[in-house]
Amino acid sequence: MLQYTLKKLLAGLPLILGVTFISFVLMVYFGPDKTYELAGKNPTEEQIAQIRADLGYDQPFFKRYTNYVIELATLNFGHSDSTGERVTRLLGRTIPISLALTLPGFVLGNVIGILLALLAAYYRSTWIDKSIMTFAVVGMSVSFLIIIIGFQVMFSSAYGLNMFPVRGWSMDTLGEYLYYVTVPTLAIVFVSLGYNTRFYRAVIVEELGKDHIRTARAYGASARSILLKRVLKNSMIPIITRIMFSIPLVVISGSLLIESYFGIPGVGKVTYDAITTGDQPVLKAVVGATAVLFVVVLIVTDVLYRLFDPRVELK
Amino acid sequence: MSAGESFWSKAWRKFLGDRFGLASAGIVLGYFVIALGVWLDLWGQQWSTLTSGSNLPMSSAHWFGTNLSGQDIFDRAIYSTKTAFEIGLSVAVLSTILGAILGAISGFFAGRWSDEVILWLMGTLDSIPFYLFVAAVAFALQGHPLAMHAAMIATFWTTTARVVRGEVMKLKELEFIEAARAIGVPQHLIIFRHILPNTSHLLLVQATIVFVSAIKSEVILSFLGLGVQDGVSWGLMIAESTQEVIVGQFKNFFAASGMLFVLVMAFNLFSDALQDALDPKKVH
Amino acid sequence: MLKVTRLSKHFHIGGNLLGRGKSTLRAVHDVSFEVAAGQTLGLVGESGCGKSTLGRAVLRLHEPTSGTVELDGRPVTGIDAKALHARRREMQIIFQDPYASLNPRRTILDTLMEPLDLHNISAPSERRARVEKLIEIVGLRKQALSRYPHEFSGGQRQRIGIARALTLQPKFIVADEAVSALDVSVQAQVLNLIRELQDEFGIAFLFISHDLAVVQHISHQVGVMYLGQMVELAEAETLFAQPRHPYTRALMSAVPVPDPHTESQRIVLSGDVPSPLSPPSGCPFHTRCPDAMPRCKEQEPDNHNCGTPEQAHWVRCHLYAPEQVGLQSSQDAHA
Amino acid sequence: MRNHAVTYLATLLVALGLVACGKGTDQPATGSDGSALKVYRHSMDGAPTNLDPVHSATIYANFLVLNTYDTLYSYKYLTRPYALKPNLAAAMPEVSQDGLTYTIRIKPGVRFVDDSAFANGQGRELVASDVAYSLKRHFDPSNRSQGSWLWAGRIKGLDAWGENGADYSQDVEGLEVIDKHTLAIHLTKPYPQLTYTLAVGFSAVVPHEAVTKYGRELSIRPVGSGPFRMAKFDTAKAVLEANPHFRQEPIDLAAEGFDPAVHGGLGLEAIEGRSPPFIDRLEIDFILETAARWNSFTKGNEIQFTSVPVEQTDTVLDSRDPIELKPDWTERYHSTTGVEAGFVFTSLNMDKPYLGHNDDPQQDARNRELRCAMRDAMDWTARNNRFYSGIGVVFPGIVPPAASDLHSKLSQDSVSRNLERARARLKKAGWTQDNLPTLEYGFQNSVTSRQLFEQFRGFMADIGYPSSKIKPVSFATFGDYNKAIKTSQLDVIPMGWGLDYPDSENTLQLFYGPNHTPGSNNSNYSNPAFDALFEKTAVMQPGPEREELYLDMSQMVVDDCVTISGLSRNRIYLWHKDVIGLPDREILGGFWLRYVDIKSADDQTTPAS
Amino acid sequence: MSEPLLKVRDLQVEFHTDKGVARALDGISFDVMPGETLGIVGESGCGKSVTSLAILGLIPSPPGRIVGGQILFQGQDLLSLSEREMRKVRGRDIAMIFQEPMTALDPVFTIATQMGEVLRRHQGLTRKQARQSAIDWLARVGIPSPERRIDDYPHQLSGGMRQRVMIAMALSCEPKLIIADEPTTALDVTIQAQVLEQIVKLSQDLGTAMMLITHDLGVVAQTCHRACVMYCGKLIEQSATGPLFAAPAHPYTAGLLASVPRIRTQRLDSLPTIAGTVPDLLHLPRGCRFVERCGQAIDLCHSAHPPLQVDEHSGHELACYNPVQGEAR
Repeated sequence: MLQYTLKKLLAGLPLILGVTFISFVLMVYFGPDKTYELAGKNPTEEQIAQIRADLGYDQPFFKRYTNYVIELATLNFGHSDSTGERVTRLLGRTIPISLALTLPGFVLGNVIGILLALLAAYYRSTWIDKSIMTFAVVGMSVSFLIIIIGFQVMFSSAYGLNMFPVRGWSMDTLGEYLYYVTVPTLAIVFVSLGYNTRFYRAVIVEELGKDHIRTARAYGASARSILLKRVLKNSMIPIITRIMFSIPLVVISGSLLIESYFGIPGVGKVTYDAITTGDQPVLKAVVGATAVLFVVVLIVTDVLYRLFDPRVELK
Repeated sequence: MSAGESFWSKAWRKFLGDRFGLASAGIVLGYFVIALGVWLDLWGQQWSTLTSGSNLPMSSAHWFGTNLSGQDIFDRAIYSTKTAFEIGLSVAVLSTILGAILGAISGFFAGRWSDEVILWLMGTLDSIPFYLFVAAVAFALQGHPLAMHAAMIATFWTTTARVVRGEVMKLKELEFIEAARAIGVPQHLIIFRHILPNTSHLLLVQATIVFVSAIKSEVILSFLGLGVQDGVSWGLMIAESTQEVIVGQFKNFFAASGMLFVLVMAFNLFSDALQDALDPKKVH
Repeated sequence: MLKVTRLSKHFHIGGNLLGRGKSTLRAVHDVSFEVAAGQTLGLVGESGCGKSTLGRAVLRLHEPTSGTVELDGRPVTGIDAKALHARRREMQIIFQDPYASLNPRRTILDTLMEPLDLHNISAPSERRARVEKLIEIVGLRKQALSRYPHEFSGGQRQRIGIARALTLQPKFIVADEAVSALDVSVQAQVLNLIRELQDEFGIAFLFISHDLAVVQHISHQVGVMYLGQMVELAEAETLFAQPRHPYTRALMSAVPVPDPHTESQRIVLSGDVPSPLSPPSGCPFHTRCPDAMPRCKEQEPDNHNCGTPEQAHWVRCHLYAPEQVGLQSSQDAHA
Repeated sequence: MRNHAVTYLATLLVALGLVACGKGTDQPATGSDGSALKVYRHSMDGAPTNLDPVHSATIYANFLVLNTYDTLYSYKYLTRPYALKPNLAAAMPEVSQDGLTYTIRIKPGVRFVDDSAFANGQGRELVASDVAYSLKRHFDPSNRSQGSWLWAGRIKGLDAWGENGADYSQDVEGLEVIDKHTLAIHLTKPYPQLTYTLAVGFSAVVPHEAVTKYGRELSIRPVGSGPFRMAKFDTAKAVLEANPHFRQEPIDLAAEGFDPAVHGGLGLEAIEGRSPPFIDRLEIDFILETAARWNSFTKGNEIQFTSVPVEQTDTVLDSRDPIELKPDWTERYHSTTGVEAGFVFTSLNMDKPYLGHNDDPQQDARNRELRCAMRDAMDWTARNNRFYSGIGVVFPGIVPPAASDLHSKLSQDSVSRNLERARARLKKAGWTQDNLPTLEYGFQNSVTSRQLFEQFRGFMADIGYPSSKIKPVSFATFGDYNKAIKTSQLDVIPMGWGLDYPDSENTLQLFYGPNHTPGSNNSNYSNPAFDALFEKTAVMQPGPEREELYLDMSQMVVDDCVTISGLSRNRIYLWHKDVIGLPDREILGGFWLRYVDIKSADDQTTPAS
Repeated sequence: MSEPLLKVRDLQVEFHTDKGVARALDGISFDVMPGETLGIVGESGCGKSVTSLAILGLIPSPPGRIVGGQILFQGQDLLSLSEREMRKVRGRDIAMIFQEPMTALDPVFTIATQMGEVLRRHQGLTRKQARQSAIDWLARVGIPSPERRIDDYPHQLSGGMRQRVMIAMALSCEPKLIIADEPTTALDVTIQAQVLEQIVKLSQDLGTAMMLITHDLGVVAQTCHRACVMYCGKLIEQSATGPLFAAPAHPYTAGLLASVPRIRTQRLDSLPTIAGTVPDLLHLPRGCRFVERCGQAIDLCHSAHPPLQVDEHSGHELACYNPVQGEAR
């Protein structure tokens, strides 16, 4: 197992290098120039040169990329150019927030999606199926942005139910956490449910058509055991794939909009700020972390495949 | 058995039998005509003009009223249709072409170095969170009007390529490909004449999906300030309206989100109908 | 006309970038045979025995690992891509799956014209006439040309597949399970068609099938394959009358006969075909062979001719090794 | 199957419902002694990034820096126009006759907050050398100070100290520590604005122990001697707690400028004679979206302060001139308005030969006509109504009202729309739709700046400037926008300027030739006459004589149509009735927060839950 | 003679397709006697598999639907049972063996799980008992070292082994009827021989009746007591195997039998064939469905489909107006 993991990690190196390289070229090398933001109101040429040197802008491309790889290998990204906070501390502070923010919606969105998909697939072509799928298409057609704005007005403003906070974040107590996480969670669930339901329905319908399902029915298995035991376990590969590969994106991309709109200090917001202010140390760390996370996801996914499908071998 | 009924005519016949599909195609077409009109300078040209009154109610002169700056909301919404189609079409077409070609090459040479390189590229692009990537491209191209398009093409092609790759790997094992090799058809012709046309139904469906993703992403990117550079779009209108809805001014919000929703919904239904009509399992 | 000498095709499975951890699959191993013009060599064997790979290796659709193929006295192996392209005219293939062997997005005309266009055969204006004639030869009407494959039944598609193989007027055709997917009534039609065409055009056929009866019906010579090796090769009549290899005998006895009164002496083989990835040592058949001897486990048998020098009957079995022949004949007496 | 799925779904919905009911934040926080903590929840429309005084360039940063650190001088709470008062300093500085030496005495016994940076975890006394140290930090190149320009070339030996390796053990001639509580600043030339600079966040006093301990992370953990200490800080929120050791300085309301006619009814009398800080905790939410800020404020149980969004002006106001709130709003909330100490203006880049200075006198004249025509096309009224609630103060020239009333002596002509004159100017100078130059209008991407652009382009369209010839160039970051400005790439440059101190010099320097880009003279205006006057006034003490010269300089900029100026934004602030204070973010930002109090729990109505 | 175990009467099944309604089964009637092996032969699309699925109520719906007829199993009409009651019949009373051993077993569960589930459900065994029983059955179908193999997943077994597992599973609840749908078609000929032998032997040992559905006349000839021949959703000839193969009365049966290539001592110049192709179920000819391909059709054949009745000459149940006379071959 250890050997396998090491092998996989090694195999993940090209991916990490690819992600970091492309990101480096785009975000760092061609990315925003922070010099003039740091320069103050009335800078001199010398000061500007000094800042550029401090930020490392004056070094040649290859040197900068090499430095990046070294930073990645040593997990030492230095300090944020904007806030001066140590980057590792920054990530350590913000990633848990993003996880706590997106996880409930992510889990619920998938679980409810699977349940609805099971219902729809089992009652294929009936009104149950049709209403679920209509709901799914509507869900898919509403922009995330509209949902967020709408939910905020509905749940959090004096014009609506006014039950939840407009914005903000706290995880000090469970009550506070639930208070702050509910509206974002509802938005995440709503926006992902349509896509999830459709995807899972397609998977399950396909699975229901398999020969071995017919065999199971021919030997008297009940609909429940077929759906919840056989179909579900057999559908695990696409389900795992979908879930696992969306994790890195959910943590960073998915929470970006929610975090900026609800004023939640998570990693998505930090990253977005880093992009829009050219905070390269943070960017480099986030991109590196994402790439590593992807490789980890690849490995975990493999292991999960093995867990659910005996035909898969870990090589 | 009607003589000479091709895959496409058969799909067309099936599509004509799909009421939802037809209705949605009609709506999409309607939008397209609106967009075309903007292109041809027939309407929607006053989107930026400052009229006399700000925040006017709906009237015959301003069908959706005016916004705070005194611009005609209807004209802005109409003009945004063009913006949406420009983005949707260019991203859908180019990312599909790119995805088809690279996916086909990758699938055809599965396991060889060219496949490895393309897979690596796909994996890499997929591993960079979408909004970060778009933001990064937008910055790298420094405010270039097509930065967003380029970024979306660069990210959306991978899905198409994966679909095509899978299909090509299946197709290339089929005997008609071997037959083509047996009669001496050169490799590039096998890929582009024999294999790719057989993925065209997938490409078409994929293109519609990308179209929808593109216009939906535009909204969010414009909201984040990474989207449309000059001109107006539903995303920009919604971004503007976030500050207006709190005072109960919903004209801008409803005009933009309503038009966006109807188009996306119609396109989704259209895409579904297309998928059904083109499903080879049902056509064969 | 076709001469195949010591042909092998090995696949390399798995392994990492550095080539470590690879395993070799010997799909075809050391196979030699000849087919004369207008003659058919039938190739039988169970799935995975390498018969299809052999057919494709002969056509160089799979690049052979070693060995040579000569057609009409000129080599097919060891020539460059350009030369091979030219020689493709002379050798063609008919496939098993009538649903997969025609490009669903192209009309029959497109499919049949393509080889002519590609090899620039006859004036473009005459090509259509040529294709029309061809489609009639295989028993379809020329209206069929404007249609798409999905509008035809399996048997009709197989006829189209045959027409495609014939467009280039090849000297040699590999028919890979050409009738296996067809219903019995249609199968007979197609088999008859192939025989007619062979008589008319003098084409050499390599006819691959798992069905002994079909092979017997169409072949002049028959080869039996097991785990990538040709275990027996003889004139069809000889082989069916006097099967020598224990595997051939078992195979023949296993075929169900549509006659309830035939009480055949079944030789039911035990066990499964071993994986070609890890074939048994010695004779690959020894694990299932009713006549296995101790040496079969250790020593790979050679080809032995049990027929006459003119009418060879090759058997790859220790039973027919010169030192065993005495024993062998006594066994025959018992049978 | 069906039943089960329904059960599962029902369970999930119930779970969601529980989540919905599970909020538990309504109980007021309590202190260790069980009494209710006094918490004030402030809001801001932007977030500070860096709290190290050498980087405290933004108003947002100053909100936190001025409340966690101390400066030598500060502004009086209620006196307007702004007037300085001693803060850390025991008195106003003693200035030598030649204006070159400032002697400053520091209050004894002032302590830094307790922090593990100090030897025994207890804050030590703040002394004169700390002030010198803090100013030196600006000239240490490794700190990349954003405020050093305030003192660059002004204090003897300080620039050289930085250039020679910034060795903190070396003394600087200009920063003479006379004794523990006395500092003398020796200038190279008179600098009448020096005292002002000792009130800005840049001059906040930092203990070297904290710098040693936290290094660059000083930016997120301020260690100062201010009324509050930092408890929590991220991109969304800062939480400050009262500094228990803050020096006792009872409030003398009269000295702070209390005027019952103006400030009555706000409850400020309650703080008379007490020593700040009065609240236990200060929470500041950084809410960039006006909609969210407004929702949060009107909910009642979240933030207690907001500025009124432009979109809400009509909801809140009964009349714009004078500014009067609707009765139901005055009933619910306290309010005030504040004219910013700064202004917005749109500069034209004089570096561009097709728009600005040109060696060919004829072209130079044509360009001037073009610029003046553009200025004439600007509809300040429409702009004010659309973006500034119609309550912004439009003024001619480049000196905002907060700095001086100079503008009242200038003609309103330059801020009055005159389309006919504009068209005539273009015609006279031979500008046609075809030969008008294509101008790049830059802005940092945001909804508002885009709308500003569209309006600007609309104004220009009214004088026949083709819309296709005014191109938006948006920048996603302030840094990139600034870079484009500082490298002179743009033609039309919309800008805002916040005064560092209420002195006209602070905006006049924006047009001083030697300050051309990358300096602060973004329009790259170069006029020898202006420059000569600027150099002359720079060393003059305030007075009518200097004011006269300032007027001449302003007139020059107006006459040359260098910039389309100007408007000082006027914001309406609302705050909950239980908050005692008078908000002011216009200068420096946040200096008033130490005076905020909350009515004690007994006289408070329970907030709606 | 005892009562038939299974009586199928006038069974009709329709499939709804894009192009119209296809009548996959059009009034099929036949009996299966206890302990008997009945063969059902026909070419692809003739409806033989639909018949087997209809008996167990497994027709995929939509698009398929049983529109008429009765399926009497031990006197009870299976079509009238509820889904819950039908589940008890499946596997316990009637078990099925499918064609594709590669896909008919669930790839993600072990043999033990899959067999155990059936045994526990129908036999009420405990987990442990079920496992032991499964091992016993695996041994009986000739799987070497069953106590090891039982924990294998299907993909770890060869095709032949998987089909044996399928057989073991079918037999394990000792059903009264086994429906084997092309059980050996996907197997190699040497394996086919093994498996076929096993099925026949075990079903005889247990006295289980069997419906063997196949397109392979050879298989029928060697294993079945009686055989039904189907063509385009109709049953056209039925008889004991011996007479049927010796003297097929329906021209289709005769043609089919003749066109099967068989190992002969002398190679024929050409095989006898049946002209034309099987008609599309959506475009069936009026009258007898075989009429367009039949060499000896008379006028009557074009107007009505002949009823299935006992033919005087051959003694077969036959649906033909102009049967083949005399001895075939």
